[in-house]
Amino acid sequence: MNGIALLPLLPILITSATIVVAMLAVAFRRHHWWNATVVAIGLNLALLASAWLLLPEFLVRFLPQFAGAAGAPVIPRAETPLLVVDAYSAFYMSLVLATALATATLSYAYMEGHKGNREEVYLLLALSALGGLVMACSRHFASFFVGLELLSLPLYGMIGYLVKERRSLEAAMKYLVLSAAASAFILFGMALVYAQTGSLLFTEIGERAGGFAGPDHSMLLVGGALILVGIAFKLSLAPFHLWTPDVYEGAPAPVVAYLSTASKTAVFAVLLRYFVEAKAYRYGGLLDVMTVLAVLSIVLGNVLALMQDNIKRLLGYSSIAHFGYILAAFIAAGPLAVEAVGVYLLTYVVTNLAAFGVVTLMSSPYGEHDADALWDYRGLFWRRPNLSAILTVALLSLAGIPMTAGFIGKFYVFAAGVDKRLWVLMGAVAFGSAIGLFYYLRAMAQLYLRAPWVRKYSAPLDWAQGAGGVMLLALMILMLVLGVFPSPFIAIVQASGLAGQ
Amino acid sequence: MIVPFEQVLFVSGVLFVLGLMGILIRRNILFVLMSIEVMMNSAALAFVAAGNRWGQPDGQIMFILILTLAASEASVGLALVLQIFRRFKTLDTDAASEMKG
Amino acid sequence: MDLVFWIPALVAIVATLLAVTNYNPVHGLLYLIVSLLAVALIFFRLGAPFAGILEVIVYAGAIVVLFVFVVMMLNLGDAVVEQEKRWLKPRVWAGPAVLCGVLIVELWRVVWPAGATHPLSDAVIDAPHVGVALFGPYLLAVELASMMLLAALVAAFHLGRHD
Amino acid sequence: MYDLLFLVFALPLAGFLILAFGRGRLGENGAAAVGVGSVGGAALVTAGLVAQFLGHPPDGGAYTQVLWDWMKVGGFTPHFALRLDGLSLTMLGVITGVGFMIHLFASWYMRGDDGYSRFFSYMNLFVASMVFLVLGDNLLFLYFGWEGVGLCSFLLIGFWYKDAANGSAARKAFIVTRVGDTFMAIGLFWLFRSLGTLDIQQVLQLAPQAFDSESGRQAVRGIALLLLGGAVGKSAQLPLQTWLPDAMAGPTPVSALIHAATMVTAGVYLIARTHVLFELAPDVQHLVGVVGAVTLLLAGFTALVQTDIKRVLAYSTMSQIGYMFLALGAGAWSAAIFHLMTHAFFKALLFLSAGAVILACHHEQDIRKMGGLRKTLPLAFWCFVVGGGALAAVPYITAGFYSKDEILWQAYAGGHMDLFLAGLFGALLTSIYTTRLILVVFFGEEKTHAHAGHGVSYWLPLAVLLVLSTFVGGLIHPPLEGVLPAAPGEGGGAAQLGIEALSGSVAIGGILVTALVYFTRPRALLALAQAPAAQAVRRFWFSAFGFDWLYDRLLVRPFFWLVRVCSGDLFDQAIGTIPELLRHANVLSTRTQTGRMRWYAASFAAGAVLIVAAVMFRG
Amino acid sequence: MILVLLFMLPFVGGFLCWQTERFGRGLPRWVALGTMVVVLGMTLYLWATGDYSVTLLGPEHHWVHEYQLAWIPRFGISFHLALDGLSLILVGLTGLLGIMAVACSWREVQRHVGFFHLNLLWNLGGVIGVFMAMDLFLFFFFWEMMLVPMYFLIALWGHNAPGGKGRVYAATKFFIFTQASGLLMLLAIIGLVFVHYQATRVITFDYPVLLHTPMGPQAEWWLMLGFFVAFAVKLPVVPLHSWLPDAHSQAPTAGSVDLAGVLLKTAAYGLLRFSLPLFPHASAQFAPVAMWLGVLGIVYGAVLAFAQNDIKRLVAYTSISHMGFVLVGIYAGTDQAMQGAVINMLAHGISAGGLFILCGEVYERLHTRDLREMGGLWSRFPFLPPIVLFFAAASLGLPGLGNFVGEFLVLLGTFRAHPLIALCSASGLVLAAAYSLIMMQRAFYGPPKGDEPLEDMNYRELATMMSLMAILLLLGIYPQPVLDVARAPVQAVQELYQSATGLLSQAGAP
Repeated sequence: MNGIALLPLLPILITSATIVVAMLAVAFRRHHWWNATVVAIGLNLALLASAWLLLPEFLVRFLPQFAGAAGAPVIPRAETPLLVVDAYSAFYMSLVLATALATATLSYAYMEGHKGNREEVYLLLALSALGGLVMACSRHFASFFVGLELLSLPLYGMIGYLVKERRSLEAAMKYLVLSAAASAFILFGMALVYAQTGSLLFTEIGERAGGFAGPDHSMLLVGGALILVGIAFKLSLAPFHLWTPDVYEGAPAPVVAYLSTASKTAVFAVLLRYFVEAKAYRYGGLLDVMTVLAVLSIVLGNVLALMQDNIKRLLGYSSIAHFGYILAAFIAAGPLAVEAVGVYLLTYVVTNLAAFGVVTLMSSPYGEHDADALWDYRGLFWRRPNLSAILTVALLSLAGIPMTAGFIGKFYVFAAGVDKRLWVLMGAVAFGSAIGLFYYLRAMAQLYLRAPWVRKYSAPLDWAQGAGGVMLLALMILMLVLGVFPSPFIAIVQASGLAGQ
Repeated sequence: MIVPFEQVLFVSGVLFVLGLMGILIRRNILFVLMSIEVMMNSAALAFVAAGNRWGQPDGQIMFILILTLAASEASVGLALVLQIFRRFKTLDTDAASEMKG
Repeated sequence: MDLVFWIPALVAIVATLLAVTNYNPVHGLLYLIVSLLAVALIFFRLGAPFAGILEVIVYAGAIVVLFVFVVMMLNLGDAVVEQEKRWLKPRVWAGPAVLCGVLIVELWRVVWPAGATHPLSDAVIDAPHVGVALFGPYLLAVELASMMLLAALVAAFHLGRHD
Repeated sequence: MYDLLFLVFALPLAGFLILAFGRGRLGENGAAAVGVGSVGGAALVTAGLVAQFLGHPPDGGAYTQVLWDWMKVGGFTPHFALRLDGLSLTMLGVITGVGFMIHLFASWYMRGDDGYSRFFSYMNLFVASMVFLVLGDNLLFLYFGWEGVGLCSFLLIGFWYKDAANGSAARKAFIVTRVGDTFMAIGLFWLFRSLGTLDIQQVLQLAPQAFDSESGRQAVRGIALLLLGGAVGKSAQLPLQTWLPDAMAGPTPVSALIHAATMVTAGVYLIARTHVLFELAPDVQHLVGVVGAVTLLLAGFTALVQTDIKRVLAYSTMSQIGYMFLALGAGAWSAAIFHLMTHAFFKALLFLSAGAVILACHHEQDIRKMGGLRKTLPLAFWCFVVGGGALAAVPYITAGFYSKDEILWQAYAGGHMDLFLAGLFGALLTSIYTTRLILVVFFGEEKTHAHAGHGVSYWLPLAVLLVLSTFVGGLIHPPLEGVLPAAPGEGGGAAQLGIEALSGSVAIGGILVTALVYFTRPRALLALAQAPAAQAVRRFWFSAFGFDWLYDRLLVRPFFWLVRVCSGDLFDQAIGTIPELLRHANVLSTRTQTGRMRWYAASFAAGAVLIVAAVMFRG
Repeated sequence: MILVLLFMLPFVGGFLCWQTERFGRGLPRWVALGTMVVVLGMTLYLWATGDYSVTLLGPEHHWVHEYQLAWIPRFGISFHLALDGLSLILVGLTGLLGIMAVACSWREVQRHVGFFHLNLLWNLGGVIGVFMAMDLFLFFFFWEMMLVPMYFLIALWGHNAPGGKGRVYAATKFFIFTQASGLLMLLAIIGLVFVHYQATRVITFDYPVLLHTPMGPQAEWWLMLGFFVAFAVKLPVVPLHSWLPDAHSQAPTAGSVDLAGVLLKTAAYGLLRFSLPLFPHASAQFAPVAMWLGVLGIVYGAVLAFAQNDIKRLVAYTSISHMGFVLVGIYAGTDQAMQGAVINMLAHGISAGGLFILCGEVYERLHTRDLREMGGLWSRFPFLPPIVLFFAAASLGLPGLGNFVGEFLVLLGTFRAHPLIALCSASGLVLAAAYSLIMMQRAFYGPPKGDEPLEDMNYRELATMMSLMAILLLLGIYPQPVLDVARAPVQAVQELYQSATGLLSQAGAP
């Protein structure tokens, strides 16, 4: 491998380097700002690198007159046996890295008030992000598996980061055990697939699987199903969703922001690539199962959230439903579905980050217990109008109201579904969105009601001057821009379509 | 008589299911972690068996990766066990069920 | 009957069953070691001596020992055994056992379709083969596995802190 | 002069606006000046128009003043246009002339009331609407006035709003007439559907050809029936008559103007206006007569036993309008209008003098508490005598005789024996209850101390109407030739004389017999009245044959039942079950979130088992 | 470009309102008032200068004003605004009622004045957008966008009616109803686009292009239903109406005015603009159902209005009844009925708006909206009762006022095509009299509950009322200018629809 060939792997390499440097920095001297900055710089560089990978494709589509300036599109850049760096992976890498960056920023605001070691969280975050990057590029079961574990392992540490908090530990335990079980399912499924096809490479599996017929490919199918079980757990799809609210509640707010966005995004990216490259779309059984999962997730997620009074749990349930929606788009298959999934994940990530960001900022100064009761948010608008505005926009976006990012996502889901005439799924999406409104509005209304009592949990007055506040404001603007002028983002997602469609 | 490769796979499946059962029935988190190790190990066995069928080293490489994972998982899990025992004074998973609803 | 395969296989299954159902953690871990050793034997039978050796060294030798350490640290004694006896009632395990039974039947149906049997090959894939592959196409996986271990290290360090 | 036609409605309308916006600031005299003056002005213009019309009739006997196009939608192009012909001129004369007198009287009658200017604003609005009604050259315009007078009627009946009963009476009046109006509106829709126009003249021209087929005859029958529905509502005929007696809750001048002289006769006007349609549907036309005949008998019986002076008059109004309907049914178009006019004179007179009596007796309306008033209220007494005479159609000296006799003769001549006999019997009833009323109120012992009114606005209207109710009124002949077709028995000669003699003797006979019984055998009368059977009959008649009771059971109560049933909004409740279900689902599903890891793992395993099974079987 | 200005104005104005609050409480009111006056002024200017007689729904469609800008080219979505007579009238109504809404909240709203006006104006801006959007995506965008400000208006400045379920409940109910049905419409819109795409390989959301989508009867039917449900909820059509009374009774006055006056009209507009022309055949097939639903609404709304004790709920149910007429008129398919429906929309907007303002004024003075606690109010106000009477008369369809023209035309036109339906609808005339008069009677007649005179209307209130009354009167006796403007677009729809119903040959009259 020469240097040029390694160039496309730059995001991964930079992130790895960042991890090493950060570890050395922590070892050298514990200093919160300094260590956080090291990680942030590294992640920024990695993000720039992955954006640079995506740039030519984007320009060709969106601003053709400048396309020449960025050099010829060279994607797919690299196909090592395990990883492939194409526009698709560049997009998801960017998404994961941006999320990690946002989480780092939020963590900084959050951890300021934490007593105890604050620096490891960045290290774990960078490690987990690396796992996400690997998954985004993965084209092989080995890298899939290693990426997934690299993503999850640091998360155990992050979820249980507040080691004095019983709830944090409980969440970590639940996640660790169940996640490990899910990993085992995925592994066993992979083994079955491998046993049947003799290959670990997605594309080869697809090719070889074409040759089986009848009961012969049952091992392949069941392997796929077991992988699906594991993935469904990671994506918290019903009926594998039960852990979600508990872990969301127990984990520190910025970690939840990461857990609910980056980790799921990366998993979805690899799932989609597996389905496309291994041609798993041809198995009606799998799709039927997924349809059931999607409908169940949508209904259960929304129904569970209805009367929820804990905003972190509420967002957890809502994320169950949202991944039901994404799965609905996923099932539609085809280029439009890939695009829809991309757009939806983008809008979902932005929105969820903003929502958990507000929770993070609300919780930061006291560290020990997050401001997660809806009660704590009552009348927030009259005290912190901007923070409330951000949360309002985020909730509206989750509800899929026009002018916000969420609407574009929902629109895409509908487009993908209607295109393939998935009426049952679309009906479920519509139904779920309708009942979902109830709890989003319920949460939103709290922000504006009068709160006569003393507010125990409240963001510091100068929250907006911190990096976290600035980032949240930027996220709000991004949500609105995505909702009103989505074309450039659509172009990005289109640019990162999967080859082999 | 030569063993069909499917029988090896089946044995690994049985081991897998036994591990799963361990997770389902044990309240002691230590046993739960052990059961996870069993499940990982059974997956590894399946990989090695598949590698044997295709005459490839890939199965064994997956085994090595799984081994790494198992070690990592065990270390993190045991660290967590220590911490949990410190906070909850028990290894009962049901005791750690404050969050629900 | 290929006894070289079936004896270790049966041992593994029985030992595993005992491991996950035992009342005493230490006994359970011992059964687990037995099970792992049996699996290592199967690896040898499958022509994967390298894997078999690793199984013994890493799994039985390192990981399980880690468990033993923890058991010792936590000083789990007879009280735990009593407690486990109370916890492990038929009412508790009956449901999961049925569920697992169904899963076994399903797996059996899947991996053992009538007529489609592929005999095991006797070819041995030993350490050199594995090493070449590992440091060839799987180089990145090795690097990433190291990252994984680093992550486990950091996480375990943080979680296990005593303060 | 014809150009000033619009002033007939514009003046009262202006009066209304001035009074409405200047309320409270004008003072009683100012309000009276505006209110009475505007109608007076309209009356003057009408007088001018009458003079011109009689002197120089316009071409074709009608003058049309187009104000503006109302709307143009597809083929539907009604204008805002006034049309003056003999019929509308007659109506105009009645409305503005009699209306002016009543306004004048009201300026005396209402003095001291809180809502003095409000009263006149309503009255002016009423006059304006009524003018619209009669001048409209298309049916939509007519409908405009038709509804306008309904609203004014509502307002004026409920004028004394502090008494909730008045409000209910007003509401009843409006809603019952609205039922009729709705029939009429549907009739208009049908007309438009069949003819493509609502212009009255066009309708009358087009109708004979357009309906000259079997389906056409069906259609015209339906249309005529619907128009009749409108007419019976407004004119308080069966079966929509129940509102009129209650409408007496309004001030007495209102009863005189609206519920005797003008508005209630609008139905007659409507049918006369659209006579072609009724002629095309002879059975409906006959039905008109039958409705009139039944109403007049029913109202006559009811009037016999009423004890409220205004209610007696109200039933007599119903009965007289019944005569007009009878005339219409018999094809005696002109006679109907003629009777309409004379009835306006003498009924206005009766109501006004009843008002005088009521005021004199301190707002007492029960005739049993009156008596012997002829000495204290001589003017009112004579007005009653003359007006009552006209009502009972005392031969030759009263206006009522000429018109009623004409009707009876035409009915006879047209071969409608049923109608004729009913009319004749009705005449007998009329004379009996009229005499009873006069005798009870003005004769016998004095039971209350009455104060006679004074002032020109008190006696002048009474005097004028008094004169008009005598044979003088009978000499005025509405210029209806060319507007309405001639009746069958025009210029009857000897046969007509015979009918005259018959009806005259019936009327006089009724009066004499009643007076005789009253003066000579009062005890026998009382004894008869005490008999149980008679009591029952009396109660039955008193309740106007139980229509109110019937409608209460048939319509009002079911409606209120419906309202009560629906009041929680059934659909809302039905939809409310969805959130209820969801809440239950939420509670149930929340139970799955036990917080126990083993349970989570179990669901995990179960899900895996199911998925594997599904994939295996689905393939 | 003027269209962009027209629709941007409320948004900018609203934002300014919010920001100017810091300079004083009065300022936002004036900014809002100024904004809406300018909107109305611009509408009038457009009315005066444009020629609205030649709008065609054809390939060579012609809009009086048009503005188009690529927006999301990926799906052929463009920012396409256009104005024809129908839009103009409704935009004008929005401007007018916007002024009224600002005026009537002058004293009522004292908390967070700036934010209130922000919501009010944004809502109105969304409505204006709905009336001008000629791209289905854009239309949906605005359709949903106007909900959020409305939600806030109800939830934050609403009343907690005693015995009611609270303003947040009402606001949420409103939101969920409209949003859920909106999702179905979104599905239908996307379905339509894909049907069009499959037929022509052109992906577009542009309304004029989609007008000529070839599709099978079954597809047309389902897509039409998707649109209809959304509009039916907003209109509202009876089984789906239950959000309306709650929303109205808890909303602040301005919100009620806005809801009844303008928001309900968006649904009728949607039916006229989208549902009928896009799916003429399915609509024709569906017409009997729709019309019977309209009849049900007329009767049911009236009966329930009669049953109410809360005066605002009463008026709310009358809206249901009136919109039933609009529904009947739209689906009747004759020119009189359709144009009558347009007039009815306008007149109902003004009369219901006026009634809600009056209810608000009564509430301000009595601090109750319960009719059982009123009675005899006539003697305690000099001006308010006759004005209420005026609007009650309008609402019962008194000739000479706008509602009459609308209802009469609707019934006249409907009778031509569907006599039985017209017959049943006409029962609404009687029921309207019943509920209007019972309202008058319970509030104003009877013995007064107190002696002291209540504060009468001030000049601001009088001026708003007088202008509404004048317009209603003008609409009643000379509706021709409005009819002229609306004729071209309505006729175009009607012809399209009628050719589908095959009515043209059947109706005997011209």
